[in-house]
Amino acid sequence: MVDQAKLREVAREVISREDVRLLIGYRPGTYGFRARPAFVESAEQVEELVFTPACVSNLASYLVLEEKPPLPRGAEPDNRKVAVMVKGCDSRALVQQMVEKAYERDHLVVLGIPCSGVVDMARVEARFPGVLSAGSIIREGDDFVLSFDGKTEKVPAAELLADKCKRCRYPTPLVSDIMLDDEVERFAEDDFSDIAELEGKSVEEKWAYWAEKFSRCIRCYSCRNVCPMCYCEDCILDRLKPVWMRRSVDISENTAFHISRAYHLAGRCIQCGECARVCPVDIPLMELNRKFYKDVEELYDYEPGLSTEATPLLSTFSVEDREDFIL
Amino acid sequence: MNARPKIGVYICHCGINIAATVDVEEVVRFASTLPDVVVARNYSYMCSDPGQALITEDIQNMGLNRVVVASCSPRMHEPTFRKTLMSVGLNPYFLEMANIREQCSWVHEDRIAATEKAKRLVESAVVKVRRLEPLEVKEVEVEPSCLIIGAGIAGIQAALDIADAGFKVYLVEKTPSVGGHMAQLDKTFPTLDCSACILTPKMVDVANHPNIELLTYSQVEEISGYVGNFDVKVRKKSRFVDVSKCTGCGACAEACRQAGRIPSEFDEGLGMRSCIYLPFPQAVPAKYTIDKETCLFLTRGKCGDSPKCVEACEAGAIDFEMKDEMLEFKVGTIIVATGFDVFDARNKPEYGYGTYPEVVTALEFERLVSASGPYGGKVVIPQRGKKKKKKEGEEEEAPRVPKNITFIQCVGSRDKSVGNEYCSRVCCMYTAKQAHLAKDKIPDAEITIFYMDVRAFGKGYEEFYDRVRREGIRYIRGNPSEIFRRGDKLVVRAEDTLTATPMEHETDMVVLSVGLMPRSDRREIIDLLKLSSSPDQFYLEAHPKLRPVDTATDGIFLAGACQGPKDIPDAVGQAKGAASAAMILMASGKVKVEAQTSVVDEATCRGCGFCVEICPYSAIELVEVNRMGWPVKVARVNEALCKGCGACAAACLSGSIQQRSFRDLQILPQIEVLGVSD
Amino acid sequence: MADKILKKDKAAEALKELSKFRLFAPAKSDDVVLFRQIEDPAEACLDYANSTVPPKKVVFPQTETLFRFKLGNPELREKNVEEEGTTVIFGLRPCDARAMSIVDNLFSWDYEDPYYLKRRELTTLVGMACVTPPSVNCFCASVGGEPFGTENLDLLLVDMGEEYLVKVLTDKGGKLAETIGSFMENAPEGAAAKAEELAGAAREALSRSIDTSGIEAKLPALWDSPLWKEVSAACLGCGICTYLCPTCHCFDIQDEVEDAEGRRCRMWDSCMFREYTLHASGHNPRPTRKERTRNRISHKYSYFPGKFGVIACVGCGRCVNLCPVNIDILEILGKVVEA
Amino acid sequence: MAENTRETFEPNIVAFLCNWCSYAGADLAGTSRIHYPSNVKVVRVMCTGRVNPLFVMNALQQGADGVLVSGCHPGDCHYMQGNYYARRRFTLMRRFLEYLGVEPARVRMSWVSASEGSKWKEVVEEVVEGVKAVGPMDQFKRRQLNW
Repeated sequence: MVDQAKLREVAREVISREDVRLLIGYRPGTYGFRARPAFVESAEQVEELVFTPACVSNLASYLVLEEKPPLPRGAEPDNRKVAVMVKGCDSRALVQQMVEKAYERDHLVVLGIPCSGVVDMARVEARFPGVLSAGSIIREGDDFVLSFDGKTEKVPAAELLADKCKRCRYPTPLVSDIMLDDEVERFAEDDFSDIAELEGKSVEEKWAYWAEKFSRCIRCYSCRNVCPMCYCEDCILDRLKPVWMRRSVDISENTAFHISRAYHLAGRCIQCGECARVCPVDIPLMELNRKFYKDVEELYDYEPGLSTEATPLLSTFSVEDREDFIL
Repeated sequence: MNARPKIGVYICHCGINIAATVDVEEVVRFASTLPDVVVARNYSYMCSDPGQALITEDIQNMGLNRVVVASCSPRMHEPTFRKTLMSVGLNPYFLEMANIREQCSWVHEDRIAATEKAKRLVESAVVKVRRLEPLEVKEVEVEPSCLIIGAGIAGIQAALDIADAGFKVYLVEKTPSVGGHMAQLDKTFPTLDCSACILTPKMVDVANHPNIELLTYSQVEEISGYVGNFDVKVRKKSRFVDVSKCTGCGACAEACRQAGRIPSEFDEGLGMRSCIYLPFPQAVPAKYTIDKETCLFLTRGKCGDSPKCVEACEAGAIDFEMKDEMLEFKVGTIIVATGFDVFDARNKPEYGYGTYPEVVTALEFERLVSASGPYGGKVVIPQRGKKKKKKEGEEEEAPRVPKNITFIQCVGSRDKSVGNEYCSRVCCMYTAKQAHLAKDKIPDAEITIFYMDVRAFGKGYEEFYDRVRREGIRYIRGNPSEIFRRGDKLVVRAEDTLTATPMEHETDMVVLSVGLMPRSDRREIIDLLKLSSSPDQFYLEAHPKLRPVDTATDGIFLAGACQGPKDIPDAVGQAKGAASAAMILMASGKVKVEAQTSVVDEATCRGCGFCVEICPYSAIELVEVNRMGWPVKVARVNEALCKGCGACAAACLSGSIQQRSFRDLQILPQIEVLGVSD
Repeated sequence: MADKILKKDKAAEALKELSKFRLFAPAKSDDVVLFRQIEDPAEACLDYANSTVPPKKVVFPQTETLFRFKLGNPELREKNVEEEGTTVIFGLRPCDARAMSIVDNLFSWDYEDPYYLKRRELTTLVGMACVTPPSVNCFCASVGGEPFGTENLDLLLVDMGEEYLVKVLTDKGGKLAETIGSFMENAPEGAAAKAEELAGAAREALSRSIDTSGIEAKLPALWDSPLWKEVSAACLGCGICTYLCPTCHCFDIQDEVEDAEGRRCRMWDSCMFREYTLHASGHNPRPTRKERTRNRISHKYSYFPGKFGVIACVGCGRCVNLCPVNIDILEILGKVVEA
Repeated sequence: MAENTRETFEPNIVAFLCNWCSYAGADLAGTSRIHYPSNVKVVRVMCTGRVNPLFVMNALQQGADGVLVSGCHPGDCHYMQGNYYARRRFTLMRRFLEYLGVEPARVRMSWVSASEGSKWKEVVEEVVEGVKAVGPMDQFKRRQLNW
């Protein structure tokens, strides 16, 4: 586990640099076991920084989420670097953002956090409901140790681990300037059996499954907004000219929304799982993204977010691409 | 542009072509109910002058600002109606066509269903035209030069015409000499002109013409750009002979250790050459070439103590260190004149070609009967595989002169079993000519021709065919099933279909009238120029009747047999046509470029570069712009390079790059209309 | 009418009877509880914390057609809400019922919204008292509500263990109670007292609170405060806090046209979306999430009380529970108080 | 609209055809008077590369029972690469829609050249038959302008 003192020390050094304007990390949340993003602009703020298995957010999203309202005449944009803490999965978002030319590598100071897994907060809160006061979660071997209200509980990690971590291929950041801990060896494999299982159902069963999920959608767009790869200036979902899908919230438009969202992430989703995590009505969005991920890997031997030198999947082709369904 | 759309819908009967299947009146009634449709009319032929006048009058009198024509395919008359709009000052891109003929009335039988479909297609056109925008047709300069690929008779003729008109020509030929297949022929039908006599002067002309840069033994490697501005890369293959020094004396070929051992391509392998060679005596340029596939020095690094050719060459022209040379130049137009291959008779094994030396192909027969050929113009049974050059003192075995010669037509033509459905157009006549020549050389020979039909359609052809028949040549209607040996004779088994008599015909020699095939290396050109092929695998013209020398790509034209089998007059005629088409562009000096190009909304582009990566024409680049004080990268389109495919538009996640006339805003309403089930 | 008792084993039958109306009740969809129209009592899940999406969607649907039209035809076909018929929302939490009375202010202010008001009129609200707080972030008592609150409810059910105590609060509630009268019995003596006891305990169990006095007046003065940047820094700009808020009521009007026919509809909108205030000119008076967050809080705790005398927040805790990045309205209010 | 039974069901299919090959091939079917079912309605685009896979979603949503995208054979694209891009996009989209429960028979793709008028007929027949076999699209079709 990351040494919290070292983390703060590194953060202090980084934010003290003249060429760094902002450091994005984590701090404890407002209640219970939660942790939340922290935006550090001065050395005084580093004391609140933490990294624990409760640090679920993918902070890479904030690199592309920043709004740029019109600058007053004569004002110069602050082009100094942004420092960001990333876990293995999050780091792939940085790579993919760079593949898509969101910024140059030297715009960033990357604080890499080799990660042995974060919790699924819903599982934690279901297991320990009603905890208001600040609780802590640390990893000890194969267990999570939770301390709250003067008590300490040990829970086997597998019971609280986020699903994405149970199949994490890249626990150690693929890009980093300062690695905050020793490299974590790959501890899980991903065979996409969850997707294969769904694929094996009949079309009727599949539609029944998805119709149920999509009908719950309230189109809050949290899945889109939290996604580190969704950062168009003007999303087609918001456009009125033309209307790609209507604002109506019904099974047809909701389905169209989910098809569009998932398709736009084909060959781009880096499996941080944020969309599924934030969905208030528990739509298993990663099962959509992972279908594309699985097909893209099988058909084109392509995994996004691994190399900044990669060509975007759908901006390229091979003459040999499979076409067995084409008449 | 922002004026409220006032749409006129014009529905064509096309005589009964549309009206017989589609209830035109009903479509008019329906169209007139659609939003923004001010007028809907029908007329027997919208494309006729009075039909077009209906449109122009309505535009002028009713203030229409959008027009839908429901008629034939836009591929047919879109240009016509665009001009109609333009003639009264309306932007030509305010037109949308509904294809209710080719894709409706001609393919459906049920009147009700066809009418319903026509209504939907019209509605789809209406919703699209409502959202169309005026486009500006821009012009680019045309480089006054032409690349011609292939220097057979078609390429030569096109080159001479263009060069004579004062434009620069780059004539690229793959082999060491110009001339192509025509140079191999002895006489030409029906006039019996000596092929070399009429061709050679033109060959010399292309070599000497001040406007022609002749690049023999060269290959086009890369072509990029667009009409008027093609960038060409040509590989000038090394001849290992310095052409500026070579006098063409031939001493080197005489001296070559392999002299007389290498089959001559020009003589169809019946004659032999050296590794260093001139393809044929009249070759242009008259410069020797070392064949690096067979040259001992080049393949093994050793040729005796030293290469004999080097010793023999007084001019010191041979240079084994010579490298391929890359040339780069710009042209405005391109003519493809790559010609044909002949059918490989081994693909009809029942005729025994390759097994029996007495079975020859027609092209081999041309070489036999040619005075410059390997047998000095004697019609004999060639001695295949035997070295012509005998050792001193050894007795020459004289080649056998056939007394009975049989020709078989349509070998590899009109034959589905070998995948060639088409007629090769030249075989009937060259067979008649060859029969005549054989009779001329061996007056007492018995000559028989097996045929399916005789097609003597050209000027003077029927007369020639008649003349040959009267010379005592026997025509038997029947397609032989096999050829086999019996003693020292060959037996042709066939059925005389006119008398329904099975027969076995004994003969000394068989000549197979092989057909013309698309070149085996046609893929190279297809990949270079993105040409399409027709089902017979010859290159596809833009329109079989009205644009026979054009290709789908502006500025690229076809000449000669690469487009389909042709005899010499047709090839020359088409070459002149292609030359003229190219010269129109070069003479006007300007050409209109695609108006339906892509355009970027820089306010929403996020600069991801997907479109840049995807554009096959490198027409898009990322540039830095100032967005409300912030420097951001956005895509920008070079409209002269953009060909309007729209691949970028489908790749853009935010819809920030759009193809004009095919914007999402214009296509989505079409989908909405067409998607609705009736 | 006197208090009644509905035995839990009779609840299904009572629901069955109520399902002759348009009956909405909490139901589980996977692990998510939502108010759904119920036909089979087995679908209902009365033993729940709170629904993820508040029942406001029954009277203020996320998407609703106002009228249909044909291009070029002046005649409109208006939606007749009356046709929807009697509607029952069964088992909603007192805070969510109270939220509707807050939203009523808006829809009956300078313009009486016929769609919303008609639906409210047709709807009977059957509450379910919060014997234990549905979430750790409940703070209804700080904003004028309580776990056993009866405001705006027609009936209130109190889970007494084996049975529900049914308090009849209005005539409308009384009429509804009559339709299921045969499944109920009179409440025994002492039931009301026991319920009072439970109510007191429930109030005690609320773990979070905020002193709201003075916030309304203070907020306008904090317009330029740096606290807005600080509290909004992590905001993703999604619609969770507003869409799941029982008092948020912003909507957008869209025409959906197909061919020559179309409908005008009203659909939820969120002030947390960039497009919400985006002008056609491209100008956006609330250009960043900072301004939007400030507006959300100010609207609930200052503008709305300024206009209608009531805070537009019922302390249900949904925005805190479900915010993906733990933006906590109580923390923000605390900073406002401190500032 | 009368309730469709499997027997009387006439599917509505929206096709996106590239101008240079498939649209020309469909025109050739016309000039050759090759008859085929009238269920397919064509949107002409310059290249299959222009066809956004989300168009498929839109068409199905709007009520089309099937969608066909047809372009030049590999290697023959007038714009060199458009059909290759389209092939990737539609391969993925088709598999994805199947994963959601949309029968793959509803999402088809073909290569039809300018000279393949008769192939166009065969493609249309095959697509229509395929969609007939799976019946009307009802998964996420827009319930048109319902209240």
